[in-house]
Amino acid sequence: MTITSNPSSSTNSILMSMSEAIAKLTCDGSSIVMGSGMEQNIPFSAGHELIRQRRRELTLIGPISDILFDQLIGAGCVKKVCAAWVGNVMMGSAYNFRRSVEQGVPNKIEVVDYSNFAMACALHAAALGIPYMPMRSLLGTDILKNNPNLIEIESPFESHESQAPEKLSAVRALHPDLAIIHAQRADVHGSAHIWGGLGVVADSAKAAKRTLIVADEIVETSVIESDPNRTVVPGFLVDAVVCEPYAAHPSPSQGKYNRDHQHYTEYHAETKTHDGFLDWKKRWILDVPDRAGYRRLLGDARLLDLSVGESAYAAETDFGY
Amino acid sequence: MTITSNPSSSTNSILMSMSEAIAKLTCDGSSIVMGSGMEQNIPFSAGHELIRQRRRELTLIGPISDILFDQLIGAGCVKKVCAAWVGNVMMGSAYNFRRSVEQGVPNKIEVVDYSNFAMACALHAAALGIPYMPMRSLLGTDILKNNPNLIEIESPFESHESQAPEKLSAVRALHPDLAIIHAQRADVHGSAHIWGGLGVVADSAKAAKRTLIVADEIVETSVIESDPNRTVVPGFLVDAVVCEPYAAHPSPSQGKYNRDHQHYTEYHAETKTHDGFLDWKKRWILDVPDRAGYRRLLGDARLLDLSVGESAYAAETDFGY
Amino acid sequence: MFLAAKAHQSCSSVCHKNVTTELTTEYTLAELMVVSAAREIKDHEVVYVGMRLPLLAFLIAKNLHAPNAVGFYENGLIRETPASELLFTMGDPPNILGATQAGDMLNVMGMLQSGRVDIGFLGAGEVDKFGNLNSTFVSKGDGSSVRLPGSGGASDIASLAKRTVMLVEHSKRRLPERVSYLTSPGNGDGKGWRKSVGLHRGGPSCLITTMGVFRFDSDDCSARLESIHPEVASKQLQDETGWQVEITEPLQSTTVPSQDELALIRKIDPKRFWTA
Amino acid sequence: MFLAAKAHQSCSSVCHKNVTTELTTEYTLAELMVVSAAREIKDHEVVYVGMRLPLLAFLIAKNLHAPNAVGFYENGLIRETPASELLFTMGDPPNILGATQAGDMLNVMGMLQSGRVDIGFLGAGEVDKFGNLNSTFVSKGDGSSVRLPGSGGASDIASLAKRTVMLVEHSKRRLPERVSYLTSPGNGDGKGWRKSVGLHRGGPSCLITTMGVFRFDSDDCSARLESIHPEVASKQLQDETGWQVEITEPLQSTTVPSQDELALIRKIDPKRFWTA
Repeated sequence: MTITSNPSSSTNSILMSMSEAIAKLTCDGSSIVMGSGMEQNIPFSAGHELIRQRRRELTLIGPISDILFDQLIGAGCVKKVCAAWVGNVMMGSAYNFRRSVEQGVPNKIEVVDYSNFAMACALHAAALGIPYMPMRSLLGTDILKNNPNLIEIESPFESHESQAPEKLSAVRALHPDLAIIHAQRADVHGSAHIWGGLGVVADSAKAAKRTLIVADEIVETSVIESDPNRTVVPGFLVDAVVCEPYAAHPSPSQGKYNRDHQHYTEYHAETKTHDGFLDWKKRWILDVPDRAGYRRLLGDARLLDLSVGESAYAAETDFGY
Repeated sequence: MTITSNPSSSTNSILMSMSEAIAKLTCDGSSIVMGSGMEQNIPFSAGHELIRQRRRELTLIGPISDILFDQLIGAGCVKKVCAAWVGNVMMGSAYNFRRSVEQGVPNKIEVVDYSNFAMACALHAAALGIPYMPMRSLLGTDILKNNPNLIEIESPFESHESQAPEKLSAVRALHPDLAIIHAQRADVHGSAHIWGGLGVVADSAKAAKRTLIVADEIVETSVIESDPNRTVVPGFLVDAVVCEPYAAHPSPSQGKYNRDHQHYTEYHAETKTHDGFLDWKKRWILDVPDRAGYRRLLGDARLLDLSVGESAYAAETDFGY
Repeated sequence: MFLAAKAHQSCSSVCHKNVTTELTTEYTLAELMVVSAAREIKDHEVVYVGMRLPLLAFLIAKNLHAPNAVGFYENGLIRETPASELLFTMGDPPNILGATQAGDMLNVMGMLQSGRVDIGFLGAGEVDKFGNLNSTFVSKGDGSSVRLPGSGGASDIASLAKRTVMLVEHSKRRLPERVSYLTSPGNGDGKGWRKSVGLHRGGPSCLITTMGVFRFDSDDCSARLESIHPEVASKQLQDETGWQVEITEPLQSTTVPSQDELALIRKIDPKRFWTA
Repeated sequence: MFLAAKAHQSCSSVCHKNVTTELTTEYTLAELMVVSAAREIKDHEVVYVGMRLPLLAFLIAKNLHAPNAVGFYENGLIRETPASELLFTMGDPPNILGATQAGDMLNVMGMLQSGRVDIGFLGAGEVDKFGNLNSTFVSKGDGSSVRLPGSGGASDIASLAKRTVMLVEHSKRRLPERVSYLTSPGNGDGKGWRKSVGLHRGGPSCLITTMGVFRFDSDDCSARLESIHPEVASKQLQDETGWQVEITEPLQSTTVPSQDELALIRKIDPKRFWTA
């Protein structure tokens, strides 16, 4: 016996354009967690729109960040970075980040250093609604000494091995204003299927006050509901959905498009100077109106080259009864 | 370019019978987490083998436990229960549990009361290798007052809202000797695909010193690796794999068989007295040698009735590149 | 969370006439409780559903007046659409099929703790006048005690949801002045107690019994009778309550189930497993 | 974890002859480092792989001498079979396809913290004689400083793995007596330091540079030179090291790559992205 069809699926769409979403969900001074999927599914198109809309004084949050943070820093959008690693995941250093810290070009940013795990725990604590997470990492390091959100504590329970109080580290919960998350597919309410390494994606959506989903593809709610274990972000947490093919380029989106290694090596070579970065920014960000324009700039041949060469489908899974 | 095929997949099978697995992985006094999938995927066949092998002085651990814990208690296998709820998930009270606590029949057990979330956090802390988890639940309750693994603490970070130290609860990490986990499918190394509500399954495997996977179906490693996001327990954590269709009966295994409501109501009616339970135990546990015998006792008509009536496959997901 | 025992067991043979509509419609006390519980759910709210009667109440609300409510189940399920069949437990296959998200308990419990849950449903062996619940031990008249199944997730929901609704069979034994064991926190011993022990939000909103509906909006955070079920006398209700009942004047008669509500309940639970 | 800069950049033009086999086989210093790193992995070990050269080292070990090693990647991947292609980052599609498990960072980091990881690989801007690493700031000769990318997961691996292996370009600037910023803990200031700060296990096992291999098994927990690479003179190595080098006698010559190892490296990295 079936009682009813989905009463909410056909209404309440929060699908919008990237320019609308960034205008709606960010302002100068926003704190934003991005790149929570690590080297995969980095929301580059959202970062480019932040640059086009000339957002300023942003706090960027993420374990690693790849060159997305470097681009926002070079464009002068950033006041502060809370991260474990800022660079080019393929090539090492990122030059805008170095110029900003070392020379104040285009502006001096504040860097609050975490480790990856400390960042994961800071977002996990916020996702769980507790003020901190205890850890065993970072004891004795200068990271712990220099980051006010990391402290040493003692376990309130006695140790099994010794009677002395057990030393631990603790990281304070981090609540970003906004999480920007790339998904392979989502419905118009924001429920998102993501696959591959999930990094800190789920916790970043729950830690943040608001969430923007950028999806390669919009699907019917029935597709999402056909596989609820694939849902990494449920729609009720989401404030806007943007659909943009190749939104994560040059990072990969498993099963959708591959990593554009060439783009990383070119970025590394072309942004050694600030003027070099300004040229790069003009070409890839300012002179394109949106992700469709960016795809045209990449060109059909390159998009084809990056597309999936050989599909590999997940084994059949039956949710029936 | 493909470098190599899987060099480890065809060797190192840890597949064995349930009687071998229980003999190998348990002894009198073992602490065992079971029922971590909540109302779904309860490893009843493993519990029945514990009863047949006359294990004694067990500590049973789990948020809820359904009638599996009740059966082990009635059979005199149990010294202690650490749980949030012991009963019959459909009918309410479970009589062996009540008889043991209220009358010492067949023996008095110690009950350490948790809430579901406190149990989840105790296993999460152990999975993460930290001595405790901070929580905001259970403050002011008699659960916290009476369970030595729950205490009140103060946050080491000042609150955003006030300058006074923030009161929290804390639950001590719980490290069971063994986790017994039911999976819809696994490979011979123990890597397990599970779908549906996942309860505290993943954390229980990581919290426990050893893990036993009971699978409805053994599949090639390539099936597991075709969908790594479906893997809830990776094989390197697993010490034995047992393949038994209908191992979770009368609880459901999504996509494999349904919940046997009748079995729950009958158990409730037939175990109101200790003698009633002894008859039940003889019929359903002692007089059947193994799960194949149990299936014969259930009979083909009932198995057919419980089997999947209408399949509902998860949407296609491409892991290719 | 789990109702410690089937709250409707004692009312299986009682039927009432629905006199608010033109048609005379009979309904059971269990149906009246389910409908009363369903009406506590507002559209777009996040609901921690729990087990037993609330499983049905959530289906009613989703299908009738709260189509955008989101259901949380502590086994790790989140549903934005209602299950298509009667549920006996939250882990039943019809509740998994078509869920929005299926994951760990920590996912839903974590969001409960972080304040994302608007309303949670609770049952218990005992509820006292401050809405504290006992689902661990209850004392019998002869001095012996009964071991109940335990908290399940009830204590977590009572600690962490923005508000809670309780469903309990109405009897003097079930509604003592103070619970003998505090499993799940209500308002403790009154105003300010929750904050003093470290609970920053929430507390009991409503207690639905087999005789009436209580609301916890008084100055001292105790239960006040908001409505009495049809055909229940005030004296009968007071006699079966372990504390001096305070009444919100004018005392209402509990709104009986509408035809739509009854039709839906009977469509979902045709064999009356929950609503006999 | 991330190597702070490409450790092999300075050795791209250096080639060596493999004199341990009949055939004369040329290899690069990067290949020698990758092979030395791969040999640190024992069969059945759980390996926190990290980024850059170790991505390749793990593939070599899995395919040759450690078929049952398990690879952890901090983006949330666990692999029991090696990826079938060269990886530039751990998040590359060939590393996701065919993984044993793909989940959250907390899953793999949690198991690292609970002591399930046998060996982790680390790179850094600076390594000192006690195996402490700096990947945050380094001072240049002129008083200015260079901002490096940061810890990534290196500090966690250094804190929590049972043992760690470090890969660094050998130069006086890279190998100071003491790091100027302690990003990732080695043995601190010597014996007993780790325990005193609260680190209960682990510590540096091996430092592989472009000139030799150091081992941390001395009484004072400092690096001792175990082997020197072919064609590197002891004096040259000492001149490029920021501390007085202690040698494990008799000093070995680093075992050069075998033909099998070289053949596999070149099959995996035919364009020599990592091994030029």
